[in-house]
This record gives sequence, C-alpha cells and structure tokens, in this order.
Amino acid sequence: MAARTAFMQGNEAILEGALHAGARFFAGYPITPSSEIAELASTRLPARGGVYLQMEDEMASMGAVIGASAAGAPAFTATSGPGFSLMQENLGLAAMAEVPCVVVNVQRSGPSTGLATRPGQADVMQARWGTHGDHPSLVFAPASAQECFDLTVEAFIWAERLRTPVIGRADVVVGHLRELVALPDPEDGRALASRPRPQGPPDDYCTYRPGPDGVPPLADFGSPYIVHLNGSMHDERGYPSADPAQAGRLIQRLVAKVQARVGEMVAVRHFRHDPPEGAPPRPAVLYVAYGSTARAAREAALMLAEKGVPARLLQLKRLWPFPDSEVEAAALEAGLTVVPEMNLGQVVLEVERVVGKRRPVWSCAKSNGEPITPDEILARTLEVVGA
Amino acid sequence: MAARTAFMQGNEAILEGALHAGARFFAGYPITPSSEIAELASTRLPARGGVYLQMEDEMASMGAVIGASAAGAPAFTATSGPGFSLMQENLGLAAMAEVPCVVVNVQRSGPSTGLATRPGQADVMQARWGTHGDHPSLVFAPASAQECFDLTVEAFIWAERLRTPVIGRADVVVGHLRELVALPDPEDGRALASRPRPQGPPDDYCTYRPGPDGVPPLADFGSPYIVHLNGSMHDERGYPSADPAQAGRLIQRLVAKVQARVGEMVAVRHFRHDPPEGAPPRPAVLYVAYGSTARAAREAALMLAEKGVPARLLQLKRLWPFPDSEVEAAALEAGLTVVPEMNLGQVVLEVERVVGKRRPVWSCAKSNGEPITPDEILARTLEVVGA
Amino acid sequence: MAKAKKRFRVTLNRAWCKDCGICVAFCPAKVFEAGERGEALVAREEDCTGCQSCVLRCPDLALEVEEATPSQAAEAVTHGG
Amino acid sequence: MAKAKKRFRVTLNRAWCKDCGICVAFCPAKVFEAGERGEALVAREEDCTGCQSCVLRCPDLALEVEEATPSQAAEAVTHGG
Amino acid sequence: MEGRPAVAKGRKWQVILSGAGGQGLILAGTVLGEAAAVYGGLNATCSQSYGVASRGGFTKAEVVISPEEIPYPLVRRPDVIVALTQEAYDRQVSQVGADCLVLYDSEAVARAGRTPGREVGLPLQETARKGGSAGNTNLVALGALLGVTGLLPVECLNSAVSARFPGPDGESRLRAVSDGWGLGVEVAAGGG
Amino acid sequence: MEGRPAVAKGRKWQVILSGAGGQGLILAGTVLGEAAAVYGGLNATCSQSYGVASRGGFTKAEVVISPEEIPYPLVRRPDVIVALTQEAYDRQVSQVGADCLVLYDSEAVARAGRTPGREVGLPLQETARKGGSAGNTNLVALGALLGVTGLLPVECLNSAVSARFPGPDGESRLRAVSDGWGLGVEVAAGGG
Amino acid sequence: MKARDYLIEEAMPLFWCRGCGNGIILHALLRALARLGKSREETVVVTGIGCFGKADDYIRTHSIHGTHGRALAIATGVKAVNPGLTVLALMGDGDCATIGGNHLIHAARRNIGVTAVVANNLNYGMTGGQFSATTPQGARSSTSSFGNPESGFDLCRLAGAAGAALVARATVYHAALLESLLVEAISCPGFSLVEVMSSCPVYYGRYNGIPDPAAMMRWWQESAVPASRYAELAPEEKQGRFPIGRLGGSDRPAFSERYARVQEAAQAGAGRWIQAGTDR
Amino acid sequence: MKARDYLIEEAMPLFWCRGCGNGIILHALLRALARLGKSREETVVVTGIGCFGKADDYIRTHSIHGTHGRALAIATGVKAVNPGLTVLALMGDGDCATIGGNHLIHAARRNIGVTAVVANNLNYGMTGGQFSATTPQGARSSTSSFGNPESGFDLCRLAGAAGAALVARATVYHAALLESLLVEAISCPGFSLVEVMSSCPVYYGRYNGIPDPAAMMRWWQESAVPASRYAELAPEEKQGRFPIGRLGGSDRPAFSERYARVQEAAQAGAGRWIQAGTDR
Ligand SMILES: Cc1ncc(C[n+]2csc(CCOP(=O)(O)OP(=O)(O)O)c2C)c(N)n1
Ligand SMILES: Cc1ncc(C[n+]2csc(CCOP(=O)(O)OP(=O)(O)O)c2C)c(N)n1
Ligand code: SF4
Ligand code: SF4
Ligand code: SF4
Ligand code: SF4
Ligand code: SF4
Ligand code: SF4
Ligand SMILES: [Mg+2]
Ligand SMILES: [Mg+2]
Repeated sequence: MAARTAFMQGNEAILEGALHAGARFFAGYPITPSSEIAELASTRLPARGGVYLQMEDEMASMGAVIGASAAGAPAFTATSGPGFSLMQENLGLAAMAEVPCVVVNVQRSGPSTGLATRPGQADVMQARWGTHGDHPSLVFAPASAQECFDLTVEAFIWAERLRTPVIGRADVVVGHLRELVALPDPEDGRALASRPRPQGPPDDYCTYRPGPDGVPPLADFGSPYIVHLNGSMHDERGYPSADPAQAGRLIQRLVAKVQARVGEMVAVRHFRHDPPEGAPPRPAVLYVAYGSTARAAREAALMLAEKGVPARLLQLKRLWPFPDSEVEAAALEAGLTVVPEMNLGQVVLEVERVVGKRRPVWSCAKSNGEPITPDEILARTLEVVGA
Repeated sequence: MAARTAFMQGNEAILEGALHAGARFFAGYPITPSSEIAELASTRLPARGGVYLQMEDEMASMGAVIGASAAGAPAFTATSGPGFSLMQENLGLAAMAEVPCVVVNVQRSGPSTGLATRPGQADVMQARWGTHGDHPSLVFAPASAQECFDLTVEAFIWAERLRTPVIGRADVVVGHLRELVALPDPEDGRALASRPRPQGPPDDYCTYRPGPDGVPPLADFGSPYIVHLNGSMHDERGYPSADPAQAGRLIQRLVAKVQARVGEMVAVRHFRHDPPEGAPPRPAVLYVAYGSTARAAREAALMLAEKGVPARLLQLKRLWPFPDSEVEAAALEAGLTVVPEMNLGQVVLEVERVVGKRRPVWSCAKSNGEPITPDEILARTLEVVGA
Repeated sequence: MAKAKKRFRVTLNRAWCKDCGICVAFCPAKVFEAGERGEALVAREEDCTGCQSCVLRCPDLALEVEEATPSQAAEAVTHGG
Repeated sequence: MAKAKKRFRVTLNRAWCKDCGICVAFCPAKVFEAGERGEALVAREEDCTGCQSCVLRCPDLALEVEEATPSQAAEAVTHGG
Repeated sequence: MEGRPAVAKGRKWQVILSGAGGQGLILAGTVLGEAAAVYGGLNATCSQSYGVASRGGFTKAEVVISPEEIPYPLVRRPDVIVALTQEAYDRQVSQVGADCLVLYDSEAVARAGRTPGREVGLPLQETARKGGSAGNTNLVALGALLGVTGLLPVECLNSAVSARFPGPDGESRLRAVSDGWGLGVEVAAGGG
Repeated sequence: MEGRPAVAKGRKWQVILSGAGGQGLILAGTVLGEAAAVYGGLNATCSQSYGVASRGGFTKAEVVISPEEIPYPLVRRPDVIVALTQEAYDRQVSQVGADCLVLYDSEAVARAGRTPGREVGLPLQETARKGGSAGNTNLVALGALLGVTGLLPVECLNSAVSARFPGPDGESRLRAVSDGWGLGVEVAAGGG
Repeated sequence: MKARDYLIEEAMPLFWCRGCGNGIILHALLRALARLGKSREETVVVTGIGCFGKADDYIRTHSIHGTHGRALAIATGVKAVNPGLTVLALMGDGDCATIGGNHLIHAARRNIGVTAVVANNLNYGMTGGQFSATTPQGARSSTSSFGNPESGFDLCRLAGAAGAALVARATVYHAALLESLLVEAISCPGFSLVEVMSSCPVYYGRYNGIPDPAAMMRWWQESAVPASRYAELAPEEKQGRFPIGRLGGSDRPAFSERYARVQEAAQAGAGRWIQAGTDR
Repeated sequence: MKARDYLIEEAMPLFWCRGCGNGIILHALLRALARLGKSREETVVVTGIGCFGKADDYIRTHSIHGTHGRALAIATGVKAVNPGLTVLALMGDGDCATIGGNHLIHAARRNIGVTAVVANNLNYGMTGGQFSATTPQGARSSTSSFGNPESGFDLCRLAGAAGAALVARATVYHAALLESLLVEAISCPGFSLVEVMSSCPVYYGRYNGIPDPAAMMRWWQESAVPASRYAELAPEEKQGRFPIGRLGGSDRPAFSERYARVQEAAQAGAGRWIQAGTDR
C-alpha cells in the first residue's frame, strides 16, 4: 500500500525510486532532459547523509559512481544520449569489474546533439551494444511516472543483487511527464536493494569467487575483506590472468548470472482490447511497444478495437535481456504485429528475429523529434491490416 | 595489376590503403593492437606533406579527424575497443554533420580492458549501434592483409563519396598477420577517394542541400564556398532548425544515402567446397563468417567437404548495412547455417533475423581471448549436423 | 562658421532590442530612458556624445550611433529643440 | 671489547633480480659486481656500510640488507677474510 | 482514494496553457494537474511542450484530466486553450477545432477571433497586476479557466495552491485564483 | 608471379619460432615469410603469438608456408618448432606431435629430449656470438632451420635478409644465416 | 568588411536571454575580425554546445557546431591541416574548462594556433544554471543550493601553466578592451585564450542576487581591475576582485611551425622498422 | 606492518622490464605506507592502465584496476563516500596527464583528498613507447622519429595552477626523498600529487640514447636539482634540469570538509522547487 501519493515528474519519480531503493551517491554531469534528476539529487542526497558529486564529464561521472559503489554506497548517474555515449567505456568497466550501479538514460532525439529537448527512442540498441566486448545488459523502460519510480527501484535491486550495471531507459515524454505516483513507506525500501556480502574469515575472501547464483559476494572498500576489483581479465582473486579457460568462464558467467534471473524480473505487461460485442471475428493486431510509445499504442489499441479489430498491446518494461518468449507467444497468437517506435526501427528488428517470418511484423517508425501519436499508429495499422 | 607486392602486416596494409586512397591526415591515441598504424602514419604522412597528430585521447582524435576533414583532408584514425567506445559521441557528430572520415577498429578481446593483446570480435554490434540516435552505419571487415588494403581503400571511397564516417573493423589476428599484399600503382589511387564538391556561384551554396544521390556537396574550410557544419538538427544551410518535417527528412536522408548505394559496395565472397566425387548427396552446410574467423571457417569447410558434406562459406566483407539478401539466399539454399564468431554470438542474431526460422541457424561462439580454430568449427558443425 | 557641436544619430533596432536596460543604465549622457513597461527609449538623442559605449555594450546589437549628416543634424535640432 | 666495525648481510633474491646493474653501478662501497653474463653478484659483502641505498634503488625489490647477527658476522669474516 | 473530496464523474478534458517562457505555465499546469489528481480524485497528466528551445519565446504546458485512466498522456485535440501572448494565440490558430474554447488575455492578444470555436478574452494580466503581482497571471488564468468551464471545483485548485505555496505569499496567490475564477464565472453566467 | 625463382612445389610447412622477448623472433618470422612469399614464390603467413603480455618472457612467431593458398593462417599442428630458451621448450612440450621436429639451442635448453619426435640441438647462440653478435641468433636459427628441413632454398632467405638490411651490417647477418645453414645441413647430412 | 558584414542578420534577434553577455562578446569578436581585415573564407569558427556555443548561428564565416567540450579538438584538426586559416574556438566555461578541460590544456601545451574565446558566465546557462568548473566556491546554482563546495578555476592561470602563448581576460563591461585583446589574440601565432567574464542574469544572476542585467554589468565594472593595478593590491583588496588585460603566455614556436620541421625531416628521411607494442 | 607486508609476494617477480623505475616507486610507496602505519583495510589503491598502472597487482590493500585515464575519477568517488579511507591513485604520465588530464585538473580544483602518484617515464611504456604529454620537445619515440614537435607539461606546475593542495617531484634515483614526499602527500588532507621521474630504459631510454638502466639513473641524478637550489640557477643552468622536492600547493579546506558543511545545511533545510533547463 502506498504510504503517500504525489503528483510528480517522471524524473522526480526516478529520484524518489533511487532514494527509496537506498541510493547514497549520485555523480553526474547535467544534460537535458535528465538534469532535474541531478538537481533534486543535489539537495536530497546530502540531506540524508549521502553525496552528490557534479563531475567534470560523463567519463568521470561513471568513474566516480564505480568508485563510490566499491566503497559501499548504492550509486547512480543520469544522463542523455551524448553523455550516455561517453559513459560506454566505463559502463564496460562496471560490467567487467562487477561493480553494481544504475545508469539512467533519459533519451532525447539524436544523433549527436540532434534535437536536445525533443523526444526520441533511438538509443535502445545502444543500451544493449554500446560498449565494446561481450557484456551483460539489463535495461528497464518506464512508460509512466509511476513506472519511473517502480522500475528505478527494480533497477537498483538487480544491480546490487547481481553486481552489475543496470540501465534505466526513459524518454523525454516520460521524464518530463507529471502524474500521480504512489510512494511506498520509505522504511520498506531500505532493505530492498542489497548486494551479497562476504561471510567467513576475511583471509579466505576472493573478490570474484562466485556464489551458487554466479554472483560473487562484494565487500566494501574499508572492510576487513580486502577487495581487488579489476577491469582487465582476472582470476577469482581479482588478479590478472590470461588463461583462456578462466577467461571463457568469466565472460560466460557475467552474462549467465543475469540470464539466470530474468524469470524473476519485471518483463512485460499485457493489454487486451476487444471489439464491441457482435463484431465479426477478425485476427488480432499486436502492438509491441515501450516507454511513452506504449501509451500511444494503448490509445491506438482502444481505437482499433472500436473499429472492430481485436487489439493487444505487449508493453516491454524490460528491454534487455529481450523478453523473447513473451514476444514470441504474443506475436504468434496475433495475426500480425506492429512495432511503433520513435526511431527508424530498432526493437522491430528483435521482434522480427523472435517471430522469424511466421507472422508479419510491421514497423511504425517515427524519427523527427515529435512524439508518436495514437492517430499515427492507428493509420499505420489500418494501412498494414488492409495490406 | 599490382605495381608491387610486399610482405606486410594487416595494420601496415591498412596504412598503405589509406595512403593509396589519398589520406592526408591521421589523429589518434595509441592502443594495442592498432598502434602500428599510428606509428607508421607518424612517419609516412609527414613525408608526403600530410599530418600525423597524436591527440590527448580518443574523443580528441575523432574531433581532430572531423576538423581536418572539414578543412579538406581525407582523414582517419585507428583504435581498439576502449578507444572505440570513447569515439562514439564524435562518430555521431561525423554522421550528423556529414563529415567524411574513416575509423579503423582493430578489435581485441573485451569487455573493458579485457585481454588487451588477444583476439576478439565482440565489437561488431557496437560498430552498428554504438552511438546514440538514428545514424547510418557502414562497416567493412577484412580477413587478410590484402583485404586490409583493399577494404581501407573502399572505406575511404565511400566515406568521401557519401560524406559519412566509415568503419574498418579488423581484429588482432588480421591486424598483426603478415602476408603478401599486392599494391597498385600509387598514381591510380589519388583520384579514387573524392568527395562531391560544390559548383556554381559560391553565394548559392548550402552545406546541406543534397545532390540527386542524397549527398550534399562539401566545400573545404578556406574555400569561397562558405561551409556551416552542424551536429545539431539543422536546415539545408546548416543552421539550427527544429521543424519536424525538416528533421524527419534529414534523419531519413542520412541513412538512405548509404542504403541507396549498397549495391555498388563490396559485400560478400562465396566459397563452395563439394565432397569428393561419388559421395552420397547431402544438404549443404553454410558458414557465415567475417574477419579472421572466415579463414578458420574456410579451412573447416574444406575438412567438412572431405568428410562428405557439401560446405559453403559466405564471407561477409561488409558487415553493415548487413547484406540481408545475400545471407538470405545463401542460407535458404543450404540445409543449415553455422555462424562462427569470436564473441558470445552477435552476427548470428542478424542471420537469425534474416533467415527467420526457415532453416536452422547455429552459433559457434568462442569468447576467451583465443582465436577460433578450424577444428573447433568442424566439431561444432558435426555436432549440429548430427542433431 | 564656428566649429559646431557634433550631433549623432542613435538608432535603436526595436526588433532586436530586449529592453535589458543596459544602455539606460550606462550611457554617460543619459540619452536613454526606460518607458512605462521597461522598454528602452532614445529620449535625448541630442545629448549623445558619440562615445559608442552603448553600441559596444548592447547585448543584442540593437544600437547604432553615427555622426549625423548636416541635414539629419538640423532635423534633430528641430525635433529636439 | 673495542667497538667493532658493524657487519651487514646483503641478500640478493635471484628469482626476482633482473640483472639491471643498478646496484653494481651505485653501491658506494662497490659491494656488487657484474658476472660473466652481466648477472649481479654480491662480491664484497664485507665492505657494506649498511647505507641501504641499493635496497631503495633496486627496481625489483630483490635486495635486503640487514645488520648481521654476531654469528653471521663471524661467518662473513671467515668467508671474506 | 480515501480522504479526497468526491467529484462528480465528468468528461475528459484536454487543456493547453500557453504563453511565453517566464510566465509560469509549467507551474500552472502542474498545479492544475495536482488539483485534479491529488484533490479532485481524478486522473491527470501534465507535460511540457517539446517545442523550440527558446529564451523567453513560446512555451506551453499540456494537461489532460479524466475520470478514466489516461493511456496517452499528451493532448491530441485540445478542448481548451489558454493563450497569454499573441504569439501563443497565433501559433495555435490553425490547430484549433470548432469545439475548442480559446481563453486569452485580452491585453496581450490583440488580434483574436480567428479560431472556429468559442473565444473568451479576459483581462487576466490586468487582474493579476491589480491583485498585486503580474507574476500571478498564471494563477488568474487557472481560476478563470475553472470559472468558465467548470472542469474542476475551484476548491481543488485552492487546495493545490495552498499546498504548493505554504509561505507568506500563499494568500496573494489564492486571491489571484479567486479573482480569475470570478472573471470566469461571470462569463459562464453571462455567456461569452 | 613473374621474376621469382621457380621453387619446386612442396608440402605445407607450419613453423613456430619461439624464445624470449628481445630475441627478434617476430622479425625472424617476418624474414622467413618474406623469403618464402617474395623470393620463393610460395604462399606464406606470419603471425605473432597472442600469449601473455610479458616483458622479456615467452614469445613466439608462427609461420605457415605452402604452395597452395593458406585459408587458416595460424599454426594448427606444427611441423617444426624452433626453441631458443628453456621456457619456450617447456611450454610447448605437451603440444608437440610425433611428427614434429624440435630444433633447439643446445646452450639455452638444458632439459631437452622430452618430445615424442625428432629433436635437434645446435649451438645457435654460440655460433651467433662467434660470428660477432649474439643478436643474430635468430638468423642463425633460420639458417639452421632451412639447413635441417630444406623447407626453402637458402637463397630465398639470403635475398630476404639482404633486402631487409641494406646497411653496412647486412654482411654479418648474411654470415649468420649461412653459419646456421651450415650447421643445419651437417645435421641433415649426418642424421640427427 | 565592417563588423556587421560578418553578422547573419536573418538569424536575428539573438536567441540569448535579455541582458545576456554573449551578444556583447559576439559583437566584439565581429569588430575584431573587421579590424584585422579577415575574410570570411579564411576564417573558421568552431563551437561546442552551450548558450555561447550558439554564436556560430550568427557568424557569416566557415563554421562547425560540434559536440559539447570538443571544440578545441576539432579546431586543432582544422589548423593542423591548413595553418593559413584563422581558427576561433568559441566556448562557454563548461564547454571549455569543465568537460573540455583536457583539450584546453593540451591545446595550450601543443601551442596550436587557435584562439579560444571563453564566455565565462560562471555556470551552465544552456542546461539551466548548474554550477561549473568556474563557479566560485559558495555560490548558488541549481545544483548548489547550499553553496558550491568546490572552487572555481582561474582559467587564465591554468591555460598559462599548460603552456598557452597568450592568455588574457576581459569582461562584457569592458567591451573595448575585449575587442583589442581579441585582436591581439587572433594575431598570435600560437595558442591564445581570451576569457570573458560574462553575464547570465537569468541563472547565475538570479541565484546569486543580481538578476538585473545592468546590475550584473556594474558587478563586472567593480570587480575587474587592470592587471598592472591588480598586482599592487593588498591581499584583502584582492578579495572578490580579479585582474583583466593580458595576463601571461610563453613565447614558443607554434605547433604548425614545428610540424613543418617534422615534414621536412620526413621528406628527407627514409622508412623504418616498426616495433610492435607488447600490450594494452 | 613492514613495507614487505604490503607486498603480494606470490605475484613476484615484477612484470616490469629490467631496470624499469616502476619497482623503485612501488617500493617507496610500500615504505611510506608502513611509516604511516596504514592498515590494509583503510587503504585503497586505484590504478588506470599502463605499465605503472599494474602496480596494484603487487599491493595487498583494497584496490581497483580501472580504465585508462580514469583512476582519479574513480578515486574521487571512493573518497567522497568514505573520507576516512586513504586513497591513492597510481598512474603513468599518459594515464594521469594525457588522457586523464581533465580528471587531474578537476581533482586538484575540487581538492579531493586523494594522493596521485605519477610514474613519469616520459612516454607510453605499455603500448610501445609512443610520446606522451610529458615527452620533451625534440625527443624521439615510436611516433616521433623526427623529434617530438610538441612540448611536455610541467605536471607540478599544471596541478598547482589547478588548485592542488600539495605538489612534489622526485626521481627514482632519489628514492629516500621520494619516500618522504609520499609520506607528506598521503598525510595531506587535500589533493596531493607526487610526480616521479622514472626510467623506461626499454623505450624512452633506447629511443634517446640511454638504453642502460644505470645510465638512466645517472641521468636522473644529474638533471634533478633540489627546489631551493634550482630557484637560484641561472637560466642557462636550468636547461635540461628540473627541480625536485615539494614544489607548491595551496592551503584550502579539502573537499570532504566542505561537503560536510553541505550535508549539514541540507539536513537543516527544506526541499525546493526545481527549475527545468530549457535546452541541450
Ligand atoms: C556530452 C554532453 N554532456 C552534456 C551536455 C549538456 N550540455 C549542453 S550545454 C552544457 C553546458 C553549458 O555550459 P557552458 O559551456 O558554460 O555554456 P553556457 O551555456 O553557460 O554558455 C551542457 C552540460 C551535452 N550537450 N553533451
Ligand atoms: C581508452 C584507452 N586508450 C588507449 C589505451 C591503450 N593504452 C594502455 S596504457 C597506455 C599508455 C601508457 O602510458 P602511461 O600512462 O604513461 O603508462 P606507462 O605504461 O608509461 O607506465 C595506452 C595508450 C587504453 N587502454 N584505453
Ligand atoms: S542595451 Fe540594447 S538590448 Fe538593452 S535595452 Fe538598450 S538597446 Fe535594448
Ligand atoms: S554613444 Fe555614448 S553618449 Fe551616445 S547614446 Fe551611446 S552611450 Fe550615450
Ligand atoms: S639492482 Fe636489483 S634487479 Fe638490479 S641487478 Fe641489482 S639486485 Fe638485480
Ligand atoms: S647497503 Fe649500501 S653499502 Fe651496502 S650493499 Fe647496499 S648500497 Fe652497498
Ligand atoms: S541562460 Fe544565461 S548564458 Fe544562457 S542565454 Fe540566458 S542569460 Fe545567457
Ligand atoms: S616498457 Fe618501460 S615503463 Fe614499461 S615496464 Fe618496460 S621499462 Fe618499465
Ligand atoms: Mg557557462
Ligand atoms: Mg608513461
């Protein structure tokens, strides 16, 4: 039950979610449309004994987040496209050294400086593939202020539990949208996000000796369990090793520890909108959508049902690991799938891969700095349904 | 006809290719295993009146490359994973501002610092999706020292012709491999790579008014045609504009200008290895491979044919835009497809998307810092062929 | 003719001006004045000494001060006087 | 007993030493010598003054110099003498 | 949810508050949304414009209020547009349908009467100035909006304003709301 | 291609040159590859080891020489291993098949005789020292390799060495090759 | 050409806020170009991202509007390839010294013949008034409500220590001085930096009790002291004051001059054997 | 604990080349920790990437081996969260001052209580001897065969100008001085930098005619001059020489001390209304 409700911006809800999950550190570099998160963090964190650091750039922000997390503070940053691009190298460090942290990317319209205040969703593939090398990827995408709160908490939980960076991917529309948010009792949350910590004699501790779930317990800098974090290839103690067997095991484990838990994570939300009773039976149209676009798709689904076409919406709350089976099941059940996105077509490629030519998959792409509207989705749907 | 042959490293051949194509500028920051390119550039470029700049980091390297290219010099840089991650933001600038340049990524084993001297191919998706926002992507992948030369020339040709950044993706094995390379007469090359330049009255010139092929002619800084380059959303003159119609057109054009010419670009190479005469007919196995892995696959194909299984290899010389139709045709003709890669499986996702469950597609992934061997590919093939 | 005091023409480009008040505050000759709603007005052009400092300091390039041609000067006198 | 000259034990860890020659070049008492193939040798331990400068400057942490216990000192004298 | 004043189930309202940067329109939108969502028991969303970034130029806030869940949170077809500057009025003229009410500041918008539907011009700025601060024009406008349309009981707005401005100038803000509301109710009563 | 000395079509050779950093093994591999490809009319590849990065530690170069095209350019199963240090010998003991020849420096490799195939120990370093420079051990080894195996006419190697070292010390390098070749031929003649 | 001839009049009025100092800097720069008789062809303006970074929208020369913080890196590439061009990098304090700090010190060290013009408004205007690397300790901003816990750079001292050929400072109040410093800087063959203390009434002013444009100008008028006089002030008198004018620089050959020597040597020399790196 | 107790003996012998200065610095650092009686728990070593960046392989305290150039950013996060820790950033010249230059100047400005130890071997050892931002003008390297056209930073001057609390320089020849400077630096509550001129015989030495380890040591012996004496040298005498010892620093409260004030104020204060940025 919500302890309190408030009318707040998505960005504000992200901050509230982080605080609720136990965040004690933020380092960032301002950038539209994420700056409100930093601004709020600059007063709220010190007020609870935490630290807000405004770093010199995004490389430094990610670096400081990693350092702070290693020192034991649940830590996060927030940015947008250009800053997210600059964070890629150190995101890889967090993945490889297994330092938990949360990175919020409030997307805007790119590429490059692009349209800095306008909506876009073209950084979705980047959130998966942006840094070099094989690495795990865990990305949540809220579609409302409430989900901004909830999924930020989720992000922290998994970051800490799995010792891995987690990305929260919002977009301008959601980040700047004000809605009612139900906030749980602050006391609940403290315990929510927590990392596995070592037990037993400190001398036996190895920074990278995995527990049964593939996640090695992590001690804080300053504790008697001496920690050796390493972004180069390393052995279980954290010391450099080029042994191929060791290397292969480590790279596999980084990905597997996340994959093993996807069943427990937030993934999708289903919406079904059927035509008014008595309408002639027709194959259903499935929308697969995420972030603010899911809201437009929902409205389009309602309109479509009105027009006599059964409409379903699969809202992706988790983008990566991609919810393959959920998408596959929903798409095979429907007659065809439409994927509306504010980019030239990114998630549609994944949907195509999963559906594998067994059903038609249509892209409904818009990339001009304007939010996609229900009417545009509907028009595109009628076009392809007709086709 | 080759004017001369030389036994040289892939990295050296990349430099020769760049020089042959007319490169006059290199800016970079050393990193294993690409440093030989910088080292050679530092003597060869000034010897022909060009410039070698060693910049303070990879952001700066990409920035200087863009500046130099805008000043009229065909320009390039070379790096590896960590540096490539840092170049992403300015790669987006080159794409958006439409400044031709070539970026060579000699891949190593990641993520993060990983195994710095060991082979890996895990930056293939990054080469497509590494920067934020919608953007074009043109990536070539050599598998021999000769192809290092040839595809570097190809990269410069298309970068200049299309006013876009082009990525040359090698890997340690190829970059450090020494083989015989046939070098054409240096005189031929000069004219090869050239950008469309404006004609007519300078006052009418608009930096972003596209020619019939969607590519706007580009004048040099210093010329009477005044150039306004812009990484923010802009109109045809290069001045900021947030008009959605304009923005939509621009983003579409950036991608379309590349897509329109893929038919003229290097794409794939086919190899067919049939069993000795008299062997019982069996469905063929297709390998789809790129870079040094294609060489291992070729050897595996020979062995497979020996064992009575018809084997085909589709070597991808161009990774992006992905050669969809070539892959589709080859895969549908074969009984099944195996995709060997030195990563946890990246290009296999594209192959799956293209083939779409109509034929089995198997990944043969290795990610431990060791090169993949023909024997491993063969073993994996026999496993899945049996299955 | 005795050396007449030079006259200047002060042009304020209303389309560019944002009424920041800098010219009003700093003109040594108090040529400008703030209007009712804070808008900048050229109130005493005839007092202008042509020092150009308002031109240099206007953040919107909205000011130009030129020596008046004799006819303009005469006109200005008529207006101002 | 008259105050005897202090004796020192100079230990060179061969497994860590890379024969860089720095100790040979800089020991003020010329305790070290380069061997046939350039390897560092403790040639005149008895001359060591215990100044520790070789310890501080050995790039491979391969040297230790400790004051010899009386028995070691005696042994050293026997050897050295 | 409990504790909220019961509000009669009404229709869905799509409202645009527009004017220039610095006129506090985002704040007004937030207060309106808050009034509806926190104090009116309705669903509400409020979003900023994604227009040209400008220093002092055109700005707008979009507010959607509905008794039902709000899937698409932006305004698709406005029911009301509040325009505090001529630029704001002009920019939106072409997008306004016949069933859209335009409420404008009669001082700032000289060239009105160009939309197909009902238009109401009120001395919003003037009323704010008279009330003590031109900076309260946004709240006067909100009051007037409620007065004219009745889209929400003014008590909800009062509660939202009191909550957001607990300080000493809360009084004057509440007055701005009620002054605006008075203007609006008069129009509603008299027809516009 | 034209202008090259005709070389009898032979078999494919997979060669590993191994030792310590600083012994010039990559250079040796390059020269050998060059000798085969540029002066022998054969196909050749030469690659560096992807082993542990080390300062002065184990290093190797892999050379593949073949009259046919070389699809896979790395060594899969070596035909010859040249080992200039004990570490190099030891590290590869377990990977050596019965048909692989091991050619080692008899001074550096004290504990030999542990591979299943033929082994030849020669005073490579000593020969280089006597020839004037221990730095030429790599070239002595190449000469010996050719002498023992005949995998390439020594003239090809001479041409490659002359081309790469046009300077005054080219002489001494050629001598190193021929000294090594002499050692090797002796073994080949006498059996090892 | 006259100053106005470099101005893109179609783009006016300026995007910047009422009373923003950027327009004063822009105008001074156009006058400096006119005084030096620079042609549009030979002049290249490189900007980053930020309020002042939008200056290129108004300048009728070659230009590139790049990425935040990277203007000097881009400018370095331009100048290296064509040393005959006049290359200007126009940046905010954040652009130049916070995210762009590395390129600043390396451009100074490398002594590349670029003139950096920094509009130092003591905060990030474009993104809503957060503190930057030049915001004074204790000042308020949208991310330092309790006073900035960090200290601001002395940009001129920093660039000087890094090796700049010329460093100078003016304020938007001292517009005539600014113009002559720009003339001097642009004429300098090595790396030059002109720091301009500039008004951001909307953020820095408002957060720190000087929201009025004229009051901000007065603030500059009062706190800036000509360098020669500043040196003579007692430590207490220096409090809250800063020197303006030419503040230093070192006389070394510019990069392009030295690189010409490299080119000569390379054209004379031969190739060499390349040693591969062992790691990383 | 004794110096050797901080050493991970299992990892020996050192990875570094014969005669490399890094081991001398490592040893001095371990002695300094011992002299200060630092426990393993309270000490955090942050490294970047490079030869000296591998120092953490041998140190038995908490450590993180990060990315190239980012050690100081990581260290800043560690210290900000737990000011009680002793945080050391061990970097090469490239790591610290070339790619990492921005973090260096900002760490100094912010006065974060971290000690930066820079092994300045005048080039990039790890990648095969290319010139770096400290390579002297004219010196040869694998990318400056014709002599470096750029000048090298005076790192101590740069960090001082950026605001460091303590800057000092030693050489690997002056190992005892180095140890005491490290003790002093680690004891300093603000940002401290100890630059150690270090031997890379394999690359810098070989390219510049000093391939012998002992000869490189002699070079340091001859070119380093104690700061007090250096100040008195005539300009000609300064040629090819540099000062060692404590070289400057400014006495300001460390970041954590100031941030504690922010936390106090925030705990006393209330929330506020957030102003959204308008762009970018
Ligand atoms: C990589 C990156 N990070 C952050 C931003 C957001 N951003 C744009 S301008 C700016 C700072 C502007 O400050 P300054 O450079 O001082 O210029 P001003 O606006 O004050 O003139 C920031 C942080 C960006 N565009 N790119
Ligand atoms: C982003 C990135 N760029 C480049 C490299 C390659 N690299 C590794 S270490 C190094 C430089 C080493 O020089 P320095 O920091 O001076 O340390 P040294 O090896 O000399 O001790 C470079 C360029 C890298 N690892 N990451
Ligand atoms: S200074 Fe310029 S912008 Fe300001 S009020 Fe005067 S004319 Fe207008
Ligand atoms: S030129 Fe001088 S006197 Fe004339 S209006 Fe301007 S500031 Fe006043
Ligand atoms: S100084 Fe150390 S490493 Fe060098 S020779 Fe002496 S003991 Fe060996
Ligand atoms: S302690 Fe001093 S005297 Fe003794 S061996 Fe070492 S350097 Fe020589
Ligand atoms: S925000 Fe500040 S710097 Fe930016 S335009 Fe406005 S006043 Fe100028
Ligand atoms: S390359 Fe240079 S710095 Fe690196 S270990 Fe060797 S001598 Fe030391
Ligand atoms: Mg600024
Ligand atoms: Mg170094």
